[in-house]
Amino acid sequence: MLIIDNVNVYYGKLHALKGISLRVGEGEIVSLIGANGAGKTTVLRAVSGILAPRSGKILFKGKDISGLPPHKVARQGIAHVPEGRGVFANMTVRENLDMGACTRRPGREVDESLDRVFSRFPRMAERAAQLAGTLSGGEQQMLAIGRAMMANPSMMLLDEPSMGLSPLLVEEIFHMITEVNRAGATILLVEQNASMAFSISRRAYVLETGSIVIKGDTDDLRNDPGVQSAYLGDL
Amino acid sequence: MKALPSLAKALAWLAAVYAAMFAFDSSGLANPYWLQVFELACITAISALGLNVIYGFTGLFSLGHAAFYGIGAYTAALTLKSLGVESQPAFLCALLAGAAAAALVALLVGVSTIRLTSDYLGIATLGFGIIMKVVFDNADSFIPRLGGARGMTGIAKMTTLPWAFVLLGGSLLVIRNLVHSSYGRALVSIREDEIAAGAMGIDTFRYKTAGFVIGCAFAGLAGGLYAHLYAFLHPSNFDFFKSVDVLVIVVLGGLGNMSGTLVASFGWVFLLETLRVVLPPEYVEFRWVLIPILLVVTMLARPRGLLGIGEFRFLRGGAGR
Amino acid sequence: MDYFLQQVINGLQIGFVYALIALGYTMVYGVVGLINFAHGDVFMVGAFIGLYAIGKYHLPLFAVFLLATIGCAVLAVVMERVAYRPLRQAPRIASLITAIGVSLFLEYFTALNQVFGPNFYSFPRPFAVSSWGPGDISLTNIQAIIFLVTLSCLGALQFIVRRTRVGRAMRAVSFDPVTAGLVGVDVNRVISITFGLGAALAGVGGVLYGIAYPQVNTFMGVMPGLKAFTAAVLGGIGSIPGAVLGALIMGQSETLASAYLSSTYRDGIAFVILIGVLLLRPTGILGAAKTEKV
Amino acid sequence: RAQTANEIRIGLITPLTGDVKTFGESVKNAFEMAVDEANRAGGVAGMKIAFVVVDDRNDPTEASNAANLLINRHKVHAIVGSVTSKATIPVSDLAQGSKIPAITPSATNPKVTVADGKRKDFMFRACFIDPFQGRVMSRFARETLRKEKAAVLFDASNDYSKGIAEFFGNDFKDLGGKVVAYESYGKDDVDFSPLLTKIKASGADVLFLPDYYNKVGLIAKQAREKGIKATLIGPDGWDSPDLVKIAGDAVEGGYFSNHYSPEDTRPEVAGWVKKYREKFGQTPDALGTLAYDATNLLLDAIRKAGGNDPLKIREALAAIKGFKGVTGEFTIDGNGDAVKSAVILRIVDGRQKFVKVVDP
Amino acid sequence: MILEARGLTKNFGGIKALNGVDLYLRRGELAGLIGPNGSGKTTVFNVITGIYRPDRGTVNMDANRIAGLAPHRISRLGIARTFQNIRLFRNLSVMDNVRAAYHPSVPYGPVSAVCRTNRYLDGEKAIGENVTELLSFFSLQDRRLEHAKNLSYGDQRRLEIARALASGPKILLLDEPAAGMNHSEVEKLMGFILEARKRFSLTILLIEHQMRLVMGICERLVVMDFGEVIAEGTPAEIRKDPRVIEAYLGHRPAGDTSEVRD
Ligand SMILES: Nc1ncnc2c1ncn2[C@@H]1O[C@H](COP(=O)(O)OP(=O)(O)OP(=O)(O)O)[C@@H](O)[C@H]1O
Ligand SMILES: Nc1ncnc2c1ncn2[C@@H]1O[C@H](COP(=O)(O)OP(=O)(O)OP(=O)(O)O)[C@@H](O)[C@H]1O
Ligand SMILES: [Mg+2]
Ligand SMILES: [Mg+2]
Repeated sequence: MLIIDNVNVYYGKLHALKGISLRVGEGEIVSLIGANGAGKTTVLRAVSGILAPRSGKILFKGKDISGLPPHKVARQGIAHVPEGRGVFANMTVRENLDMGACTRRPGREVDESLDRVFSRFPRMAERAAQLAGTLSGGEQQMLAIGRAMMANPSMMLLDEPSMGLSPLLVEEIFHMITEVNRAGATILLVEQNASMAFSISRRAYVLETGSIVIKGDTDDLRNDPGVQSAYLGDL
Repeated sequence: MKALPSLAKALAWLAAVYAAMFAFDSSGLANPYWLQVFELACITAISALGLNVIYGFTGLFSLGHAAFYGIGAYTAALTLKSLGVESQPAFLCALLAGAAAAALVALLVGVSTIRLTSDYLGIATLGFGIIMKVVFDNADSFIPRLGGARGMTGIAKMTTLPWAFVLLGGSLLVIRNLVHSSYGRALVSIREDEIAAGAMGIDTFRYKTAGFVIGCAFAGLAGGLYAHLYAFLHPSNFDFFKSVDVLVIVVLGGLGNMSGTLVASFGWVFLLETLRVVLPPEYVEFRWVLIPILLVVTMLARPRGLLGIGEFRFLRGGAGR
Repeated sequence: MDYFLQQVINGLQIGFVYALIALGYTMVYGVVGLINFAHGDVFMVGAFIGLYAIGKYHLPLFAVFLLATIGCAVLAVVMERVAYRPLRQAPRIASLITAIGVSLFLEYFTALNQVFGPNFYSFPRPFAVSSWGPGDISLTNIQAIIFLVTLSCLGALQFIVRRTRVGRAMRAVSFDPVTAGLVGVDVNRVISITFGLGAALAGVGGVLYGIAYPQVNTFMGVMPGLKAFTAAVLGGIGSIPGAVLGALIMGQSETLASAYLSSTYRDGIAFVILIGVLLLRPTGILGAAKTEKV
Repeated sequence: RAQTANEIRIGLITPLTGDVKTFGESVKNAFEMAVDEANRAGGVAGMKIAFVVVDDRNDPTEASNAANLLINRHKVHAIVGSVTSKATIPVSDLAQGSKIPAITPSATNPKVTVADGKRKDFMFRACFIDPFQGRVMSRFARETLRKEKAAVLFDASNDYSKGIAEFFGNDFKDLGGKVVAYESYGKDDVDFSPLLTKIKASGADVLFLPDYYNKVGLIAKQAREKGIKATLIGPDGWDSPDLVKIAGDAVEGGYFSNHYSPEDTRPEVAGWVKKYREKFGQTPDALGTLAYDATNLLLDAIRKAGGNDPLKIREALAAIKGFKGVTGEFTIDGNGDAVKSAVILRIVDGRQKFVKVVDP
Repeated sequence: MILEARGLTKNFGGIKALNGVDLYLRRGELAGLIGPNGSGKTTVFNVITGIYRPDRGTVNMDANRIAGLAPHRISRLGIARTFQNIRLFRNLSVMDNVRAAYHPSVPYGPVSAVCRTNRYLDGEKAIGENVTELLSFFSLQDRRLEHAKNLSYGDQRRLEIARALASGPKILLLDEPAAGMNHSEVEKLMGFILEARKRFSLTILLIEHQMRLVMGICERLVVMDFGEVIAEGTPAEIRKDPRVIEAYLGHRPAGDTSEVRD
């Protein structure tokens, strides 16, 4: 579904991604973990078009999307839930959700998406008229995911959805991700909380200073001593 | 005893420069036209350095700098006229009076408006500038000597190349030393993050006001020099558009970059004049068409200022490195 | 009493004129955070388009407005492309400086003889002035048109921003352009539309201004632009109703200062009021008090 | 620019950019015409005239730099300029300091030639000074028109406007009239309704508008729309064919003082207007006409000085008596100011009609 | 009792962010403040450090009433903090970030600075030495000339703590210091907090959602919900408190990271 092939990204002089390659198959949940500053966010930004790779290819459903502007990538069916949630604080919950569907023609299908979001997150229905900026952290995270669902994406990119959330909410969010996945979206998940991430994904990549150093099935990674000590802790 | 040499060195430099400038000035080698332009550039640089302290280092958006320049100019001119002697010490007193008056007014303005943030502060200072313009326009109704809209005349020509140059050097020295001290770091930290600065024990209100006052004092000093260079003051020299000119210079030079301000001030003044000289007669009116084009192009090419973050060597570094 | 009411009407007229310009400032500021210093000069171009359309080509009024709106919108979109868009990633002040550059350029370039020329041109009135009103009070048809047009522009803008998809996209871009791109908003297009819309208002304003004060000159946009911008800030920059409110206050304070205090110190008094209001309400009258969440 | 010893270099300082560019251009046109004519007639005092035109953007600082450039780089022997007082005062100081004679066509502030009691003896002017015009119009309003209550509306940031307003107001009071409204506006104002409403309420029977024609046109129009019936009067700033274009009937019946009447049948006037129209396709305005006279005054002085020695040119300028220019007969007084009679014109059917001559 | 807050109440428009919070810190302890998102934890920090003035309630530090004082006054009394959203001086070097925090105790006056007197030179030297010491402790010495914005996230968090310590506090408030860190980084941070407490004789109060850190190093926990303190006690007690489990921890035992896949 998504193929990243030998991609290089720079911030000015800083070589942030050094020839990264990874692939995500249809219907999968794939995790991308790594230390701070390893370049995880950069990978997602390159995919969704916020950054243009200097070289390399990004293929989505066989189509080259590298270098497309974000709105065009979004129209291909990729929804990116950015780091730090990025809800539109001065818009209501409902308007935020509508923004999610702004690439689609308003109509029955969009209404159905909205119903789906509301039934999955009843809290959002209750708070439809509240300004997003006044939601709690967890609620904002729900809203961000709900907004991404409104685009009816075939692929969702999630950047540290559990950051700053209470343990209870972290659990809820991960549950939500599996549900979204089950409803048909392929997911590329960036996480610091590796154990949680592994628990819902079958495959994972480990990124270190701009390069992929380990990849494989989560079951194998869980037993890898390097991964264990750095990202999982002793279980 | 490292301080004494350091201070002595600086003073010796200034004295040497003064002597050199004095010799040059009196040798008659320089064309008085370019001399006047050069002096204007020095004066502009002093004023722009002041705004750089306010906006570049302290992060306060001021659109009323020319008003303080004007206050300095009128005060200095009035002081020297009132003293009735046209000696060098009297001139120095007049210049200091100009700077002090600008600083005093800045204190009053600062204390009341400095709480405002970014663009709102810009508008409040812009408003102050317009108020001052109205005051200058009608100054003759309370102090006839100031001339009001008809302009103030009969100002002695006291500003010379050594004066302008040495005061520019002195201003640079003072600002450099200030910036590279704990006080300067306090100002810059407020620019970077006011809340964090406060949480670390920096009295943000006081330092913001101080930064504003210091910057305006330099504007006042420059104003005094201007008054005694051109010997004529007119309110239109101190209106909003002149404030914009200084802002343009500071941003072109790069916020918080003294060397850049220096380069941009000289560049701006000399560009204006050089175009006057080099444009063929039938294209004189294109002067002000070219200037904005150059301005836009420069900004597009160097959005963070002409020199980026580099400083000239003598403006770099504090003692602690 | 008549005197007072007449002065209030006078103040409303200039206030509504400021309002039309202020709306453009506020639109652009609200979405891109840029003080578009060249807005007053776009307004000037609008007036000149009106001058040519009426004076030279004798077009009907609605065509004049249409032409001015389109002309100004195109100009603003080009301006944005050339001078602001490349600086989107740069510090905000950089685009403010290019805006100043563009403003100077428009003023001095159009003053060339080859363009509009430096003179004061008299603006032909497309209709005769008539006035109604009891006693000494009079309300002219020009005033009525200005009031109506400004209010309908306000309504239309509010509708666009609050109720349409483009408007929602504008608000999204204003809050976070990157995220807006991620959800599929074409950020560049939205910003172009914003500039175009703001400029279209300036175009309308320019023509109305020409009709009301029948003289145009290439520097005519400077002062109204500055005042309108101040008004937008007074009302709370970024707020559409705020721009109108600020402009009306500005108009009244200028007028009443002239009428009852001193015309000499009028601008001084108006700005003292402005600073006073800002000290009481540091983000303008209707501006959202942005207490930063720490 | 080839610099031969055998030429006379004259510099012109005028605003060719900025908001009074339009005035600057008429001055430049007129100046160039005068110089061209002289050169075509074989030069002056046996020498060709070379000239340099510099722009001052109507800014005092720029004007000073411009004068400095002319004097020290182009080494001019004499200067014409600048146009407004605020730009001319710095020019006068530099001319004085460098002993280069200068003549301004149109700067009316007394301080241009005499400041703080000191005569700047290298500075001259070809126009009235503010007190004179103020007095002419106040006397005319009081004594000829027999008006009782005057309203004055002026630009507080414009020295020309403010100066004349003050002198008019004081004289009008001295002559037993009442100044019932004395109001001012700013340089860029276009809406005068609050002031006009005030003036209307004051019941003035004459409204004095000391400003340039573009402003006057706007004010007059609004005044009539406000129902003000007072007679409008003003100074030479009114003189421009554009006044009637802008103001229409609003200025009909108004009076203003001027340097000359275009109806004047003197050949100087007719010839000048014709020449100018042929070359530039429009009727010259007051500033252009004055610039033409100022330049010719200077050329006459050079002729009399017999060469390009600035000191001699100055002497000759100071000694000018009865020079016949387009705008009348010039005599330079001890202050370097032109002494000449003013005419009062009335706008009738959109044309300027001669009313009377007022001698100084 | 080094710090004592009583009855803190703070409303934002309609939102009751704090509703009568009582809180104390014993000298030298390391306490944790936990609670669901939006329960008012950060607001407590903001009120203690003077960024917000409480609507009601008092804060006493060593018997000084500090509620309502300006932030810089409170900082000078000895309370330093870090921020949930890192607030470094992004365009200043690492060294200057820390040096700026020494400003309140600057040993020379502005005139000395401008004239570069001995006082200034000695003072700068002293500040420089302190900074060097602090930066080495935080292993940031190598990056001292780097702009703060170019540091990695973890380094930025550490720099923020270093900067807070530069003002010489008695009490250190840390707002989610481990947010966005992975397992091994959290591990390192824990050791580091303990060491800093010893070395600088600090009293520490920290907010954190990562239970491993909270349960691992805090001696006492305070739990908030809806602007109120709902529980207080040792980590062991809190872990078992049904109200805390209900509101915050969820039903998995805290610190457990086993699968949620059903
Ligand atoms: N806008 C930027 N300009 C310059 N450098 C950047 C920028 N954004 C990120 N970097 C640098 O690029 C590298 C990769 O950053 P990235 O944000 O992708 O890391 P990450 O793995 O997502 O880390 P984190 O866990 O902190 O989110 C880091 O060294 C970072 O400092
Ligand atoms: N400046 C403010 N303006 C308006 N509401 C605010 C402000 N600061 C905090 N709040 C509100 O007060 C409540 C408590 O916020 P606070 O930041 O203290 O929560 P928290 O416990 O730190 O949550 P988290 O764990 O998500 O950081 C929230 O509902 C928040 O929206
Ligand atoms: Mg990241
Ligand atoms: Mg918090």
